[in-house]
Amino acid sequence: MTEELRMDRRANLRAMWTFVKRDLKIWTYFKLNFLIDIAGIFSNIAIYAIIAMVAGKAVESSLNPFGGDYASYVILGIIFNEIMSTSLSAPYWGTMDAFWTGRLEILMISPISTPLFVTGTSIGRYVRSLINVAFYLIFGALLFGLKLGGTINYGLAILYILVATIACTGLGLMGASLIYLIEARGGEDPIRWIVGILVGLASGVYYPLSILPQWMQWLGCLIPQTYALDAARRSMIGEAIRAKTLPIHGLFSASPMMVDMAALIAFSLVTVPLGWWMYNQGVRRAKMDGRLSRWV
Amino acid sequence: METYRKIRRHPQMQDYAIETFNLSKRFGIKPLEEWKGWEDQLTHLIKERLQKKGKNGKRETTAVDCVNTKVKRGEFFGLLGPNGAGKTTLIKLLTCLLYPDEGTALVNGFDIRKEGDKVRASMNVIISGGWLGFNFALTVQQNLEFFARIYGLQKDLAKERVAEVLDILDLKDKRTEVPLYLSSGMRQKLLLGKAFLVRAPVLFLDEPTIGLDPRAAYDVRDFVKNKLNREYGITVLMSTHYMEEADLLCDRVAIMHEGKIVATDTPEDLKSSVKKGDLLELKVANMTPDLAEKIKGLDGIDDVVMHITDPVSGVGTVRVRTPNGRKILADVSKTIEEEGASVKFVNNVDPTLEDVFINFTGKRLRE
Amino acid sequence: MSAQRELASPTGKYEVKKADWKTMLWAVWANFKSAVLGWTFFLASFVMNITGMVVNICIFYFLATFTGSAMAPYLAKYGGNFAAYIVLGIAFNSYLGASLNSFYNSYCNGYWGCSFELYATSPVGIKAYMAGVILFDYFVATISVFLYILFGVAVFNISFGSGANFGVAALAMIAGMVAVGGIGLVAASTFTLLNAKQWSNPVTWFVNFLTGLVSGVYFPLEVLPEWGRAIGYLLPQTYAYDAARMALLSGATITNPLIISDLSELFISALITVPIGVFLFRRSLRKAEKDGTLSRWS
Amino acid sequence: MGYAIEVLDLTKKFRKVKRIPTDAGFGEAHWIMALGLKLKFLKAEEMVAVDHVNLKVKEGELFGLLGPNGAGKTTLIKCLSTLLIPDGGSALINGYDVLRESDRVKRCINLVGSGNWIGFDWALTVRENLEFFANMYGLRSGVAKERIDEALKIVGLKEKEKETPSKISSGMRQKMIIAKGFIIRTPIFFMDEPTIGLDPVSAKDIRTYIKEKLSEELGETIVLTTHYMQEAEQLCDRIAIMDRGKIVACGTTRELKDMIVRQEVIEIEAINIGTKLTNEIRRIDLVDNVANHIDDEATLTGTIRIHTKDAELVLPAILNSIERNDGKVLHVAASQPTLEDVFMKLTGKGLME
Repeated sequence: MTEELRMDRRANLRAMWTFVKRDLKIWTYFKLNFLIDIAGIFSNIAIYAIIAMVAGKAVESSLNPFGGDYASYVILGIIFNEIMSTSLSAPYWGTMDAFWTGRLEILMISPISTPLFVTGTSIGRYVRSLINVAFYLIFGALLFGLKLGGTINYGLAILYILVATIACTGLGLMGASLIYLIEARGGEDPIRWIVGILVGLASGVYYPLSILPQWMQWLGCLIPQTYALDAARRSMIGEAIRAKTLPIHGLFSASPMMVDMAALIAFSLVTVPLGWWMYNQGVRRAKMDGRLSRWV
Repeated sequence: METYRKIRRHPQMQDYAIETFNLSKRFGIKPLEEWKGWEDQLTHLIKERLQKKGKNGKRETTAVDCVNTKVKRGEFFGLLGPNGAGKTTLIKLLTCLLYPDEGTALVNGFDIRKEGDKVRASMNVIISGGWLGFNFALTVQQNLEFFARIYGLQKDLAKERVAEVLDILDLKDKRTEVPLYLSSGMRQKLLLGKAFLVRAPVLFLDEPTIGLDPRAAYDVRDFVKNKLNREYGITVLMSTHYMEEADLLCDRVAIMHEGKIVATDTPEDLKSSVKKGDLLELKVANMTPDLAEKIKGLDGIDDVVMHITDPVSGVGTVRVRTPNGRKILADVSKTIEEEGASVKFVNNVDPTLEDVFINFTGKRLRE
Repeated sequence: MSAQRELASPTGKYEVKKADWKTMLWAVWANFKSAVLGWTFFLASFVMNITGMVVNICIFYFLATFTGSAMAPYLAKYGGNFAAYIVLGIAFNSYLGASLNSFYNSYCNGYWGCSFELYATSPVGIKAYMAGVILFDYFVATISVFLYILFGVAVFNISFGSGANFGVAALAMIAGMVAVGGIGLVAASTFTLLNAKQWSNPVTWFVNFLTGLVSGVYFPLEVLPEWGRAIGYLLPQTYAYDAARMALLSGATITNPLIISDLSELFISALITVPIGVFLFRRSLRKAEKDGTLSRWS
Repeated sequence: MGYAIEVLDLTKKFRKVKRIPTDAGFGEAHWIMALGLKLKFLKAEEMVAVDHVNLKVKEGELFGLLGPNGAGKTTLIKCLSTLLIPDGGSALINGYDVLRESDRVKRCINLVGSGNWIGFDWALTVRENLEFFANMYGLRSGVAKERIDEALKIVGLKEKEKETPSKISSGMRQKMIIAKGFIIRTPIFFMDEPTIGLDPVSAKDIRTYIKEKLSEELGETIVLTTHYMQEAEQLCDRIAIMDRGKIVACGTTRELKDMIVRQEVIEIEAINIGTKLTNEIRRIDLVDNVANHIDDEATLTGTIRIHTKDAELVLPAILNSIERNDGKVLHVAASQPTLEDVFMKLTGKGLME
């Protein structure tokens, strides 16, 4: 008659697919939304690219390790940052979305496991950011002179970005856990906020760290993005692989690329388990004082 | 004061607080969907244009269909109907949230088409689920005071009125909470509080006691009926799903179905209108299976339903439907005695307002 | 019944009156206050907002110092300092941005927050609500502008040119706010007319898109190609920024022909946009009443 | 026959910060409040939502949970459905402990909330929403399809299945929530005010479905909270009444009614009623007071009003005595206490006449 619910592998896969389908459906719900996003991408690139075009030769000297072309430098910076910031914010927004629509409780009593819940609610955003990246590349290459010259090593760049993405996901999980722990529901959580500030100011998305005062450069070394951007840019457009661009490079005799990779791996090893632990703690805490649902 | 003078200017309106003249409201077959974005809307409009060239005029659903009803001044008027019958739309029209397609209505003597601001000034309304509109940063008390002031009460008067309302709805201990932290019942109370603050001549209540526990509901009904309606003579138009509530409070009840008002009368008359004969309910001990036939044998019996709850001691109920219970009751009980069974309990079941409701809307809903 | 009617006959016991201007003003003020309260309610996100503004300005400051030398030749009439140019640009933009978005945003707030259904049935009506929220938007804009200028002067020691002419700058900004406000009204009317309920509407989006690129917020129009400049000259923002910058950075006076031309351009565009905006907004309100999109409950 | 739900003095306290009347600055910034608590410029008050509740629900039972707003009904249900971690006591759902074996518990419970736990997507149609949840609960697509069809038919949303929730009325949204509950057939089913805001006709359909299909045919154990006394009276096998976190009464409707001291009135309209009869009736025990007034002197026709503790017990005796005095009963009307009276009595405030 009545049956206990079971979630075998096929059921889990089906659930995951349902999540993806739902996110894409919502995204494509507004037909022109797609075009609007693309236009946003365009203007986002254009502002910096135009400044870069004007700046041109004047800034070449400080960009030597990265091939000296500011337009390519800034556009690649934006692209890499897009990927990493997505993985930074996806878990947070996934949980928030479920929370504000009141779906959180219903999913919590459904037999799906917590990892499935987290990945399911955030996976759609990864898909979207990949599509955005494609458009960034297209615009950059066609309109704004993104030069992918020099000793190109795509594999290496992608590897670095992947590791960095993992590290960022860990940070993202920590941020998401704060929804429960300190009720950071205003659309910003302290961790993502601080990291975001550092990324904007001192990770070298828009300008090389060399123009910053020393202490800010050191601040930049506190977040994975800095290393990822540095290494990925070198492998995409870099020539002088051995030039030390981050203050931390000076401390080690190993090649900067090695240092970057080591740093990124270290970050992932710390952030991912920590983030996971915090998230579970958060859920537990929320169940303690009954704040899973929007209204107590 | 002002309302008073305005009413004088409409002498014919003297004793009608609300009066509708075949009021009608239609919505497009697909009403604007709030989730749809503007881009969809553009394509939608273009499509419509093209279709219009093909077949002229677009199909519509009629939410309120030629409603003519008069609510006397100081009357407690009930509005019953299934979900989506157009009750809320009607109230929306009367509160100037909607603009009618045809006909018009006079609320407190003001035309809802032309004198919207005066209508607003002469009525108060609670909206189901409108609690979100309260400021989430203000406490319950601050919110209520805020609205009291908006309705033009002076500061001190507002304060005492809020205190009174908090007392009635016993929200006192929740005074310093913010709406976000209230339970659903409490939020409903908050809405009611807003409606009770000010003594406007006309009061619209859209499912006032939904989600309230019987105790709170009792207090609310008591206040609305005795204080607002009886003492202050405020005209109340209430839509509800609780039949007992309507039966208890309303002087007259209108039953709405598919946008039309299918019946308007006092609860008693409505009930007697659906009452076909009497229904005797007898609880009988150690009864025999053929008892039903025996009773059917008597003359003047339409129908007998027998239902044994406890086969061992033969305890069960016998429901006898008959044109006139007074004539038949004695014979029935005698027959039962003769069968060796014993009558434990007798009751004459009278139809409730729920029976009326189902009679007017139920069958049609089934199809 | 007769006894009841006797009781019920209006004896002046009823309190509600048509809202007089005092109540109106009070309602607007109270709304503004509670909007501010709401802003500070989530203290954490409030702090984050403020710092976000600051960070934003810092990024562009560094960018400006990084590329300043190359940009200088284009900035002759603004005193040649790219940092100052860009800081002011962002400050001004937050102001005109407010007057572009606030009408639409306040409408969205009222609709999705279910405030309209409480206000539309109250004597003051929804205009009081919207006015309060709009006031709040300008309040926030003012704070951010203050922050920007403060940072610019204190931290990055941006020097306003000899005898910065604040009067003219203020005049230019006010004229700009009026002209852009007209567009804002048009944007608000799309909420009902085009059913743009999802916090984004074609008008605001498109104007913002152009403003960022071709109205000279981040870089002077001179660096743009011919067609880009042509588009820029269609936007009122362009003139407002131009005039305000000249006034502040190179102390241009009201008699300066460039300033005069800018201001006159602004007045003309205001004359065009405001009447259109008002007309469309009224129509949208009437339409909202007709198909009942003034409130969500259904 | 085992117990589907066993609750052993379950306790849940909420530690809430006492707000300063002007609420600015605090709000949901919980960590600031925590700080305030540390620094002693805020004091926390403990609100006991569920207070040492003991409860046993048999398998296949339809159990009602009544109580005023804020009595802790919803909190109790959340505790039992692993959405809240209780502070004290324990609970077994289908033999699994809600604390230690919460995963197993999740597999055998189903919950229908009301109002604010909707959790539907405004972009998806009614059907797509239901399919979404069917997948979340791991139903095979075939099964899901037929169940969804059935559920939509029961709640009467079949023709609305292509609409998005924003286009259907609030009552229909409630129906949608109920439909979601009906597509899952777990041994235990929690319902929190299921028929709130529904019109009598559809409410009737849903009640009959719950009673006949779910409870009697499938044998689900159903725990149901409601403010609608008639609903509880006609549905529930047993009823518990909660007030201020405690269970103040538990039993069948009949037992509950017996708990309150009653004053019932029987009105008998009969022919040939004399003072002799009245005296005889007055002598029957449990009868407090008898008053008769005669409309027609000739045939001694009139009505007798009898005040008694329990109408059902005394009525046969009365009828007998009328028979013996060769009277003829025309009309009997007896006022019996409703569950509402019980509720009023037990939750503090008596019915004020």
